[in-house]
Amino acid sequence: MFDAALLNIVVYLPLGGIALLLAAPAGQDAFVRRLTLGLMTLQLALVAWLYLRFDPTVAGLQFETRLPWIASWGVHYQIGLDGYNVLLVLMTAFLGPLVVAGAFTAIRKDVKLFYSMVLLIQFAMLGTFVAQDLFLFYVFWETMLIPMFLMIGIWGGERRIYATIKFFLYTAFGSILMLAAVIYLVLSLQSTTGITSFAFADLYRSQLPLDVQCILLAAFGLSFAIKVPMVPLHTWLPDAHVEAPTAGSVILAGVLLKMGTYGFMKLGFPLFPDATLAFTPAIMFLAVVSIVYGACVALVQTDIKKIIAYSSISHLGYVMLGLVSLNLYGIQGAVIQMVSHGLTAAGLFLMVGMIYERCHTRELADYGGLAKLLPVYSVFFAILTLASIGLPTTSGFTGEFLVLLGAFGAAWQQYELGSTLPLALASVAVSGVVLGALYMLWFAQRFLFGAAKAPHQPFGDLDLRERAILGIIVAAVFVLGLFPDEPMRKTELAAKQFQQLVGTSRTGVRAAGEPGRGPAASENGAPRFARAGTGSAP
Amino acid sequence: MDKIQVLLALSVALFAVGLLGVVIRRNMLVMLMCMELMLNGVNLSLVTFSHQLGSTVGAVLVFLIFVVATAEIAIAIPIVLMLVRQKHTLDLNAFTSLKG
Amino acid sequence: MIESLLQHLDTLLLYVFAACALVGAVLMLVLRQPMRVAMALISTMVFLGGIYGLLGVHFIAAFQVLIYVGAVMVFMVYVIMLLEIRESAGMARYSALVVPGVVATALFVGALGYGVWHGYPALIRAAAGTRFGIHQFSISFLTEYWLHFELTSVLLVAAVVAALAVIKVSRRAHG
Amino acid sequence: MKHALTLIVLLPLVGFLLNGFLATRFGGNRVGKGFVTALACGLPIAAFLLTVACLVRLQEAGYQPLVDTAYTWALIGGRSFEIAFYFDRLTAVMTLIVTGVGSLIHVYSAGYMKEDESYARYFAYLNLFLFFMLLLVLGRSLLVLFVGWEGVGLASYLLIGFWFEDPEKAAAGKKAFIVNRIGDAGFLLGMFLLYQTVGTLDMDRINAAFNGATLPAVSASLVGILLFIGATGKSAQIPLYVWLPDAMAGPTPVSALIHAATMVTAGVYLVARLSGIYLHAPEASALVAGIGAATAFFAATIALVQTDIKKVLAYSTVSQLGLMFVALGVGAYGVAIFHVTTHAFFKACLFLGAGSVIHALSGEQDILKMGGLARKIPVTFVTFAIATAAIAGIPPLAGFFSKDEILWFSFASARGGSTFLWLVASAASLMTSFYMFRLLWLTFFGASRMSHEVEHHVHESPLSMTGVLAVLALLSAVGGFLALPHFLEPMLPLPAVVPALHHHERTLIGIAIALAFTGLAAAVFLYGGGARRAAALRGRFPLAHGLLLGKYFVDEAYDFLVSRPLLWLSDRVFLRLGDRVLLDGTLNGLAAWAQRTAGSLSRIQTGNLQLYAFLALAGVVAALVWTWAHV
Repeated sequence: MFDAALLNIVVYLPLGGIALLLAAPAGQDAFVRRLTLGLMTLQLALVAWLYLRFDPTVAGLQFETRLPWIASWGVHYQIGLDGYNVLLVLMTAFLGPLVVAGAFTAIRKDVKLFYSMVLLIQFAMLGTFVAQDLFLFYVFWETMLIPMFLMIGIWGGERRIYATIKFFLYTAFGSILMLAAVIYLVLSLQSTTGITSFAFADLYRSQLPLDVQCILLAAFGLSFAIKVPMVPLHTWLPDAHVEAPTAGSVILAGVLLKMGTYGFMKLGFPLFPDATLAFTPAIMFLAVVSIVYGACVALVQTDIKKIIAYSSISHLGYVMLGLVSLNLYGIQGAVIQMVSHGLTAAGLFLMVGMIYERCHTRELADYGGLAKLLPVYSVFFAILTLASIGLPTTSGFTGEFLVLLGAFGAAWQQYELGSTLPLALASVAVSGVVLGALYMLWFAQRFLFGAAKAPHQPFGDLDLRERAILGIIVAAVFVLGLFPDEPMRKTELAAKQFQQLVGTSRTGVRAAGEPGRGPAASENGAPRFARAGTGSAP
Repeated sequence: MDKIQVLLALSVALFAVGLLGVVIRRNMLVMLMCMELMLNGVNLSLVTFSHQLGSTVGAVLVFLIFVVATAEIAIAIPIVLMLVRQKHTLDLNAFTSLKG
Repeated sequence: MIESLLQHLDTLLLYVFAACALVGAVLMLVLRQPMRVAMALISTMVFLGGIYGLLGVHFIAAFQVLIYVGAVMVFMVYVIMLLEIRESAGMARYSALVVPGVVATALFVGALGYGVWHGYPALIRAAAGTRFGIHQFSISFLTEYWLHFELTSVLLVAAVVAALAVIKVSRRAHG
Repeated sequence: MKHALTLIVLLPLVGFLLNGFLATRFGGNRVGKGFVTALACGLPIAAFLLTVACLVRLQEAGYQPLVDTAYTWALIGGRSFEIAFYFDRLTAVMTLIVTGVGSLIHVYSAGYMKEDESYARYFAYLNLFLFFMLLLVLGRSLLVLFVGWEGVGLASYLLIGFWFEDPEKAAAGKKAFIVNRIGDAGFLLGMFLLYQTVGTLDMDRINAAFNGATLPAVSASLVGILLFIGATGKSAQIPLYVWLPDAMAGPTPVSALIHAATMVTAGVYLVARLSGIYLHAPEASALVAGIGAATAFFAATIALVQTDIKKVLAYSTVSQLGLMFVALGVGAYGVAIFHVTTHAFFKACLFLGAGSVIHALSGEQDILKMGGLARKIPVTFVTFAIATAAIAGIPPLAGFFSKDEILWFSFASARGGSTFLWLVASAASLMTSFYMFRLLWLTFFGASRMSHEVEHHVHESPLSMTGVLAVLALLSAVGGFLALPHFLEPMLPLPAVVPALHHHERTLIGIAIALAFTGLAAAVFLYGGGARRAAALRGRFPLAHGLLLGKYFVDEAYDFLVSRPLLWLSDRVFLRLGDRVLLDGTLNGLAAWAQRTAGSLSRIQTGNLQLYAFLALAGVVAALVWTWAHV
């Protein structure tokens, strides 16, 4: 009970913070900064407490709040933590104070408004993660858009208007489709079962024919795929990143992109399992294309931020690949990869912000030999770069390894049943690790090594604040790389539930509760391959 | 044609004449007054129906329309005053800043 | 004769008032001077008030005269008097849309009339319901429609604030 | 001492962390060089001693493998990935090489890098390398091995690019890492395949599964080939050997430790460790042998004409590694490990000797600008000469024994030995002997070709360096008597020999000895007396010489066939055509179209209020008419 209240407090703390900020007198920028940092730290402390209290042996929601909201539509205010979101909530709260501290010196214009926006987006992101009711989810989902839009639009770079409009159009387009699908889904649930509800748990029981599932998955999926972003819906991301202020980039890469993959995991796939089954080769293909495409394009970028932006596309491709592998390795790996990318991309964007504050350029060609000029900076940069390409002992390795293991396992089972395409795709994905090393190391080489050069010299190495921010991120990266077991305990039951939900046909024709596993599927194997063998039609 | 029909016809006529006045008269004040006429036409139909059906709903609506009309004039008149102060004319054709 | 006349006096008066109201309305279209237009509108409103009285809804008749004629139109007349002196005399009376406007209005009336007369004949039959007075009106207003009633006050306050704001903005803009 | 194995691994890590933090700019240079040296050299030595203690314990336990589970890395669906260490005969040999040679090279580095301003950073990296290398050899599961595998790649990357201000050196580090990653992709695939079909990554269990009654439902050759791809990357075999010669950009002790003695033998170790798979994979074994022989031969030909002292040694390493793979390919796993051991001794000695020469000549690496050094730096010369003789296969030095066994089994093994394989390997040995003595001659004998300035500064290295050289030279001399194949035989049995060929053994030994001396004689003949004969020979075959000097232009071919198409594809097709033209172009086109349409529609907005009112009126009329007409 107390913990459930605490979860609500965590979510609404940023809103209270905005009220406090708006009440603060003008011109008190330092106070505003410290206040926001304090709030975010408090929030992190509360989330950490909840994380520790989270019982990994309990399936389903914990710290749940469920109140009627719009009774006539069956809308509830329902939030809670489960294995799907607990790590992501922790990561979001973890990045909060770092984002705030990272923007201490970078933001000088409209400080109060800026931090209000940071708090607002924090509120919306946490709300999206903890929402367990589709209506509530949608409200939070849309709320996220506004502060991000303003952040890029007000504090962005030169082409910020173009970038914001592009960002907005892409995401709004996806959202509209999702809204239509949400309405259809709820109405069809009502007509088939007589329940009017937006609760995820009820919607998981909906029974839809395959063609309808396909259309709805396409609508949901488009919205999520734009957020991820998957190739070919990705072109908003590099522009948004380049124009966004550092804090915006960090939030965008760190958390916002995970909304897409989280959406697939929590909604897209479990709601429409049969359509997921039908689309799996296509999704897998797109995921692999994202991995390769993002990596290749990152290779030829000249703007530091764009390199990291395209690398994000590549890394999120792994997450999608893990999810569609539909076995525990892939799913768990996907979750870890999400968190890992949240840490490394956030760290890298923060570091780009730090160098930008010193040199006022993001052109890679203007830099060289920073290892000589900024030795401490370079160490952090190298660590984060290597974590990003999945070097063992870092979090990136845990994620990539498990994802690839899962994807390969699924593909191999498919191969034994006579289909070679998934195996080919999985092999290409594995070779994605080469491309990852290629662009990141080339980037690091041109950036850190060679003859020392950088505009606006001299400048100091990282100060204590910057070292603290990066030190915390790097520590988290190593913890997740060396001891991933503890966090994965918390998500394991959710991963199993996901596997079971997606593995259970819901066309309404197949007998309910049939696990759908054939003889070839091992204990951890992907059920869908076994089913593909016995034929998905009854 | 009995009483009710006559009154309904009158309300239609008043509304139409008011609308026509808004479309063809160029003086802004006259246009405002024509709008009042349209409201009066609507009021008449409401009162008529209310009378015919013996329901108070129509009367309540009429009452609300009074309030709306008052509010409308209270805002419209200052706007007109402001516009006149700007261009020194009541001619509507002088105001085309909404041109796309 | 006279008896029957007296018997139908209210009906007769109704027709006369209706005709006068229509004439006043049409005059609004043709008169040039805004002051005269205002007078025509006032007369139309007064006749409408008479019609309401004849229909037995006296309180609305009273409001019609009090609010429309007493408040709104007085305000209007005041503004006309304020602005008349600056008005250029050579201003055209009609816009370029006279002909299409008239045609469209005629079509509008035709369509409306046709639809109502042929589509919903039951609607326009003679009275069947019970009469009601200020008593019933007040009861239903303050019980059933109390929220709407209260909201009107909010609307009025908003209008006042808006009017003030408009004046203030124009003052600031002009110095 | 339950966690002795974990401790062995962790000791260098402690060194890395302390040196990396305290002694670099990062922690504010809080300690001096003395402390750095003590820490950096002391911890590997401690690890070495601990390894010896473990070996003793292993012996006491009757060679029952020691297992030390550190912790569970992940537990997924009831299957756990454990960080566990495994100590058996093979591990013992490898760990002793890594910690032993590693400690020696640490000590040597203390002298070699004395003047470098990034002294502490160097030792931090070196300790980091040792940590990952120990993970690699001690890991029980392929996962731990892979962590070490990638980790040594990282350390190698950092150390090759140690002097990162030179863009070429930084690029060499990058190249090494990326080429290794290509191999790693194959490794990963093999690992996944194993996990999928065997259900575990523990290598002892994998071997047991393949040696068991029912074979796992997967082609052993497929797994073997995939893992071998990883090995070709790490152990610099065709087609992924191109990084190793470039890796000589790093400090010379690094070349000795990483690119000769330990890291590059990881591929050999991997194949030997998973011999259970290869025993059931004749195709994969044939491929291993074939690639090994080809690499041994081609690398040796390139080494014939190189003039950079370290490049010669690098190609020699590639060639020797090829020989080890020949041994692996014919099933003589113990022999390959034997050669790994002896090679670690003499190649480390050669590299460190080369380092001493370079140190003496203030950084000069071109053997054409050396000569006559024998008397000026005698300790270096003597040790270098012993190691050269060892690698050339002059009996009774270490290289003779291990190489002879490789040649014998490549000829006579019942698991794929053949005369052709033996011929290629022998040719490689002949060339090895030739180019090594050529190197020795050009460096230490003849007239000095040094500039006066350099010659003036020539000096013998300090004791910390020469002492190490002496130890390694001693090991190179006597290492052949270790009889490692015999030691390993209970674990890695030697292949059966085709009985009909048994009587050729003595003949072959004779041929091997003859080849070694032929190489020596040829080198002395060509390069003695001012190398005039060599020049004449070069003049007669300019094309062949150019081809060899250009290393068969493999780098250029890769650049032309792989790098450029990739960049072209990324830039032209993906970025410009895909992103800018197709995606953004479509989007911008749509936006422009919408804007044009809106522009033409906006003409209706005349600003005339009455027109709007009229349009509204017309709309209402239309709506009414439509309604009446349809309802």
